[in-house]
Amino acid sequence: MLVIRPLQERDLDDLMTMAEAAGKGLTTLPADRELLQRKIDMAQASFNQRCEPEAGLFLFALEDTELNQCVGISGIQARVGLDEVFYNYRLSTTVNASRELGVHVQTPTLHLTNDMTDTTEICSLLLSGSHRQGGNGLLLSRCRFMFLDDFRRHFSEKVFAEMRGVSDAQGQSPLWDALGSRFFDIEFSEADYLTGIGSKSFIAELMPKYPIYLPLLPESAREVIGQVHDNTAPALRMLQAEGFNFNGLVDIFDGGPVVEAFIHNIRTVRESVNRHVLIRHKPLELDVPAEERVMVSNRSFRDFRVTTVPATCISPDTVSLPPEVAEVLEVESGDLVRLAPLKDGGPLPIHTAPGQSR
Amino acid sequence: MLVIRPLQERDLDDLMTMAEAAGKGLTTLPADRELLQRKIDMAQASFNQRCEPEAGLFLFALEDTELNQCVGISGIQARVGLDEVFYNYRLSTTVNASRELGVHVQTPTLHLTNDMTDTTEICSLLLSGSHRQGGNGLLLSRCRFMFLDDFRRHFSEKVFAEMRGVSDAQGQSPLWDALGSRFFDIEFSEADYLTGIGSKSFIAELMPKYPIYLPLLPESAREVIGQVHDNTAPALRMLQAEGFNFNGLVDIFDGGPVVEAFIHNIRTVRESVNRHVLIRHKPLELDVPAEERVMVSNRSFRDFRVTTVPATCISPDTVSLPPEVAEVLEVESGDLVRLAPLKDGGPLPIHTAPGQSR
Amino acid sequence: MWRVRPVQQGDLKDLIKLAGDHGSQVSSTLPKTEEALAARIDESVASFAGQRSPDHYPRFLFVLEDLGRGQVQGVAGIDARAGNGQPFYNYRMDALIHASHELGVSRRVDVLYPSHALTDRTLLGAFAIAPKLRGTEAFELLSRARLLFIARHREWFSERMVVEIQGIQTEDGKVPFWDSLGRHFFNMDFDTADRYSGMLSKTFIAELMPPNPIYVTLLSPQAQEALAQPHPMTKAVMALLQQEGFHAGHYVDIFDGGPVLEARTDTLKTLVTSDRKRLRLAETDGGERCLLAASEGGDFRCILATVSESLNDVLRAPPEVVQELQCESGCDVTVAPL
Amino acid sequence: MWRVRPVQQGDLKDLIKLAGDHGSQVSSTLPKTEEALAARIDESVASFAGQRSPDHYPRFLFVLEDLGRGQVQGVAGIDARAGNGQPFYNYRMDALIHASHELGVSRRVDVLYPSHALTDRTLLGAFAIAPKLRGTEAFELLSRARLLFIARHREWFSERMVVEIQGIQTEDGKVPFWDSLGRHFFNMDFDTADRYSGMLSKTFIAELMPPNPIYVTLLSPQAQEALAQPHPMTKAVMALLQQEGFHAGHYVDIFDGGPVLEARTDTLKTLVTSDRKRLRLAETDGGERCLLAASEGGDFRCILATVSESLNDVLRAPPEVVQELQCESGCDVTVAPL
Repeated sequence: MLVIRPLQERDLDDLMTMAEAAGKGLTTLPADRELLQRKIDMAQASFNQRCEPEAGLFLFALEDTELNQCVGISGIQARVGLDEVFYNYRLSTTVNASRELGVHVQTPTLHLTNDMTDTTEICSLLLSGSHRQGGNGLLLSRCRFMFLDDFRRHFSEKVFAEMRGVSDAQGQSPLWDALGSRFFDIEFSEADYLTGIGSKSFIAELMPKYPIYLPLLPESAREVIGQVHDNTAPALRMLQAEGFNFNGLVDIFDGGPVVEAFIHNIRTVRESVNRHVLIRHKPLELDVPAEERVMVSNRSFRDFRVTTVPATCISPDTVSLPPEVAEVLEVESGDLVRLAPLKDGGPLPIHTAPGQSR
Repeated sequence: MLVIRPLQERDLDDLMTMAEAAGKGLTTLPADRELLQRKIDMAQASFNQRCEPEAGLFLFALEDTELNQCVGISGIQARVGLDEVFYNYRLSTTVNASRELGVHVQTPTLHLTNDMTDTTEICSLLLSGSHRQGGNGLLLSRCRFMFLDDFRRHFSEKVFAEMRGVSDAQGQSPLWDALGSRFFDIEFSEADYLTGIGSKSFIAELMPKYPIYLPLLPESAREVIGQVHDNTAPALRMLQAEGFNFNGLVDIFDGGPVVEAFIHNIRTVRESVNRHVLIRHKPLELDVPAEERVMVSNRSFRDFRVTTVPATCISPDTVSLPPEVAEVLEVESGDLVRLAPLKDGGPLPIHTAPGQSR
Repeated sequence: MWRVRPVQQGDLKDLIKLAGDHGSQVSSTLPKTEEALAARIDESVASFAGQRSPDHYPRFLFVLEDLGRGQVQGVAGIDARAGNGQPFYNYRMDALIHASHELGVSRRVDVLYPSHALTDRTLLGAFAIAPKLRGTEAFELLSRARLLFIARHREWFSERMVVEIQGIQTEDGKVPFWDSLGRHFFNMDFDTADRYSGMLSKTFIAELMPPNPIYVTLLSPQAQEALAQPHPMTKAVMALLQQEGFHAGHYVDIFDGGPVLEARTDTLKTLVTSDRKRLRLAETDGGERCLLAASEGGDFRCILATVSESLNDVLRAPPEVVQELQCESGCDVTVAPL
Repeated sequence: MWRVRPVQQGDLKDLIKLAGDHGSQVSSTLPKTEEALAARIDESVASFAGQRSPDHYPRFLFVLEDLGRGQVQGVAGIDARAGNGQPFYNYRMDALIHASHELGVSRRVDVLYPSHALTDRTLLGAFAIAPKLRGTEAFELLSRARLLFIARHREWFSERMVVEIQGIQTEDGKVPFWDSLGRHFFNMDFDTADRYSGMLSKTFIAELMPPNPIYVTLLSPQAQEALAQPHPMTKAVMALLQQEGFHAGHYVDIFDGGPVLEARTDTLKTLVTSDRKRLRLAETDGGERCLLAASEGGDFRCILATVSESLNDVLRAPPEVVQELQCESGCDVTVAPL
């Protein structure tokens, strides 16, 4: 069985293996043992509320209970920009018009902003190559929205994700080459690495503070602004299906888009319902296609757990769970669990009565 | 029966009556006969596609068929900022931090932007005092989203609405007094009037172009930024329920919020379905409470019409309409019409099969 | 024989020829169309006559006249106040320091700021001369006669003066600075912008120029090279102005990036070395080669002459000089050494 | 008898007293804590000894010593390069013109731009003197001795000089300019910011000051009034500096909005009127009251004396003057009239 649970001490080796296999480009999880250990410590402190709510870093592990191994990770950073300064460019429009001449020019412009300061970020998604099927990526990503909604007071109204921008096979970023490198004399790969180990705000201090008029940049740089790396396109589509939108914020180095959503607008949040657990000993075929499965969360903050069950388990008031599922979720009969479809256009409606939307 | 239809020549008198009754504060519809006539002409040109698609101003009348009178109006401006320059302030965050001193200061800042340039605006909502009940306001507002979705190629992906900001009983705006008036020596009411007759961009030329740091403004001005006038609060709540969000843009004069939504995220769009018309001569009680009614649109561009019918008219594949309703909608049996709930949490689901979301 | 005098309506034809002669290769701030030129002449005539309204600062045009052939061979102008009551835009070149304490890195970043700080200074401009006269005494006469006019009407002009020097243009007429910057915002080629600039009020510049500072490093290499560089053909003009005491400061033209020269009016060589004298008719032999100016306003005249000084602020000049100046013995003149 | 000489470690106690004496009423750029003062003295001693590294520009402190009582009664400083290798921040006051062609309206809008344009100019500062000495000869000696030091080491200093004049502070210690502007961004009161500014590297200013221009009209009326105004208690200092040729330009202090005075080093009165002479021991009666400076670097001395000039660049002085200067007959001195 595959289950989501808080990242733990014993996941370090598995995490290191995954980070090494992922290679460059995953700036939030570099293959650096000390750094990964620090992340695990922060995650533990966050789930156990031993740190300020704003400092929380909630990292979830996807555990394969048969292999007894962590095969994926995803995260929520409760607030960004409180320790360091968090920068983005905002792709904006400057209009200059002369009625006398009948000229009206729209100039796309990048403005440096700190607008995501104090906002919740979803981050650090990584899934082991061996498990990239059967909706595991969706589970890893969407479980976070159930957590966000159940514990809203710890998070901002709006959440965002930074998507990796365009770089070529050699790791060169067209935007960095045209813009960042003019102000800071290092290669993109190095800037990217420095970002990963937490030095991004230092570099940002050296970046231009006045607006950048895009017509002054070469076509190669202009066309990647707000575009994702090919490898990141599926993740972007998934977030878009959840209701995340590109609102003009991009990464200051590679121009990758920031996508945003208000928690109450997120599809998983909108389409989820609560049911009481009914433990059923009658055998059940758990192994149904992803299309027919729903996510079940135990709604626990300290020991948040999510797995998937066939949609057929759901009744108007209850959800029937086999004992082994109840055990990994750490729930008993009568507990209230939360359900949401795993896939877009998955089993719907699980709302039962007109008017009941939550 | 109340029906939505394109604004027409013969509505001028009714419009003038409504504008006069509304008084000040409705800047998009001042009680100026010539201006109203021009708006009707523009609306006619837009529906009949006699103008550039970007120049389209789609104005809808709410007609009381018994009184044979226009009792409300609402509109869509296909694109703003193409003739004149369209300004907003963006409420943004400036972060200054010194590690040496352990100081981290977030300064809310207004940045002048043209970011709504080329975006679709919903505007001009006005409902006669006599008809402010039974969901007529909802019909007048929400009918626009059915139009937007059915004719998306004429509009931008994102749409927005400017909400009236705070002013006191004397028509004084705290933000104007603290900011605008420092740069342009007129009263808010005059600025507001100039805005209504289309001189807003001239005034904007005189407004400060550099960012405004909010701590430099008095408390009275700071606290109204992004806030609506009491009279506008219900309209704001309605749009929020539709999925419109405040993303930081405000009016440069009174600080009223701009709320935005991507068309595909709008609730009316998400929750609407198409059905084939079945004309049914069996008598039907049309006069049910708003909660039990759904909107029906004829999906016509040139002669867009919407009215409401009881949810009970809907079957899995068809919608049954009495002949008089079919007549005002100008539809016949077999025509495809669009349905959407009138009220939040109204009759749902009208989706019938799992997986059918559109 | 050369004489500099205020422009007159009758000079239009000669001016058109002059303006056309140079074409885009040596653009000057002189308008290029007949209509605009005629308007500019009217403006100058009114200015010399003191008929300008308070909203409109005087704009003077002087012509270099070949007395023998009765033909105008050059033109030069003064705007009493740069911008003529509206903002006068330039870019101010400045540098920012981008520093990171933690990374121990500090970097100089060159920036162009939109500026109208030079508004209301006195502006020399509209200079054009027949190519064969470049570098001759007549060239110097045309350029410096304006300064003698200023010396004789000092109170009409500002404390500080500016001159815009034409920037780099390639053989094929391209303006690298414009192509890399202005073109994107004005949505027109250099010649069109240049034409509008001579023709229309400058409001369109305020409306269309980028409102925020420009990072020099983002301009094309050609534009960066051209920044603050004068067109090679302006060498003679530049040299003369530098001798006068003009120097390149922090400002450049927003169209072609050419340098804007600045000076304090009262420290200009011509103003410092010029003297007010009384002209006395006398046969002289030898003496010093000078610029000699007489009369006020629309009657102003300036010529080249060889004169000798005597005591008591008297200048002795032969009859032909007095005649060329259209004055009489005993009249008040301003003299400056060549 | 008064003498100005480089500060020494032994002066710390007197300096603390001096810094404390004035409190916030007459804040100067002199640090206020013992630790910071001691460090500043070390810096000065190293600077006079020429031991500063290339990254650290020299910062000199001079003291005014009462020779009779062996007590320090004043202090004054020179930073060879304002900012000491880091950006030196001020606000530049400028005006924008907001104009609408269609509405026929044009309006002047005053703006403060963050600027580090004054970086690397030579900065006079850290001036503090016992209140009873204000307006006396000793006051003038302390202020101008620095300029004679510059005259004797001209190559160590810049072309241009600046002095920050303390801005307006109310009776109860409030600083209206700070309260209306800086406080919001630095999140601390004026005294704290002032203390940091004397103690720490100025990096925090770059990190915390608002990055964008400030509209003057949005400041409190009190702050607008205080803008570019000197504290009443700085009158004597201002007057002396203005006599030297310093004038208020476009810059103000980012903390209290006080004016920044500017001058070209070589046009300062003390530099222009000073002469290098040879000192000759001689009984004199009468003569002229002068500033007299001798020696280089850490041995520099400056006193007030009545001396008489003779031909051949020789200055005749009585033995007590030679003794006060700690030099010998025949030594090279710089003299400037009082």
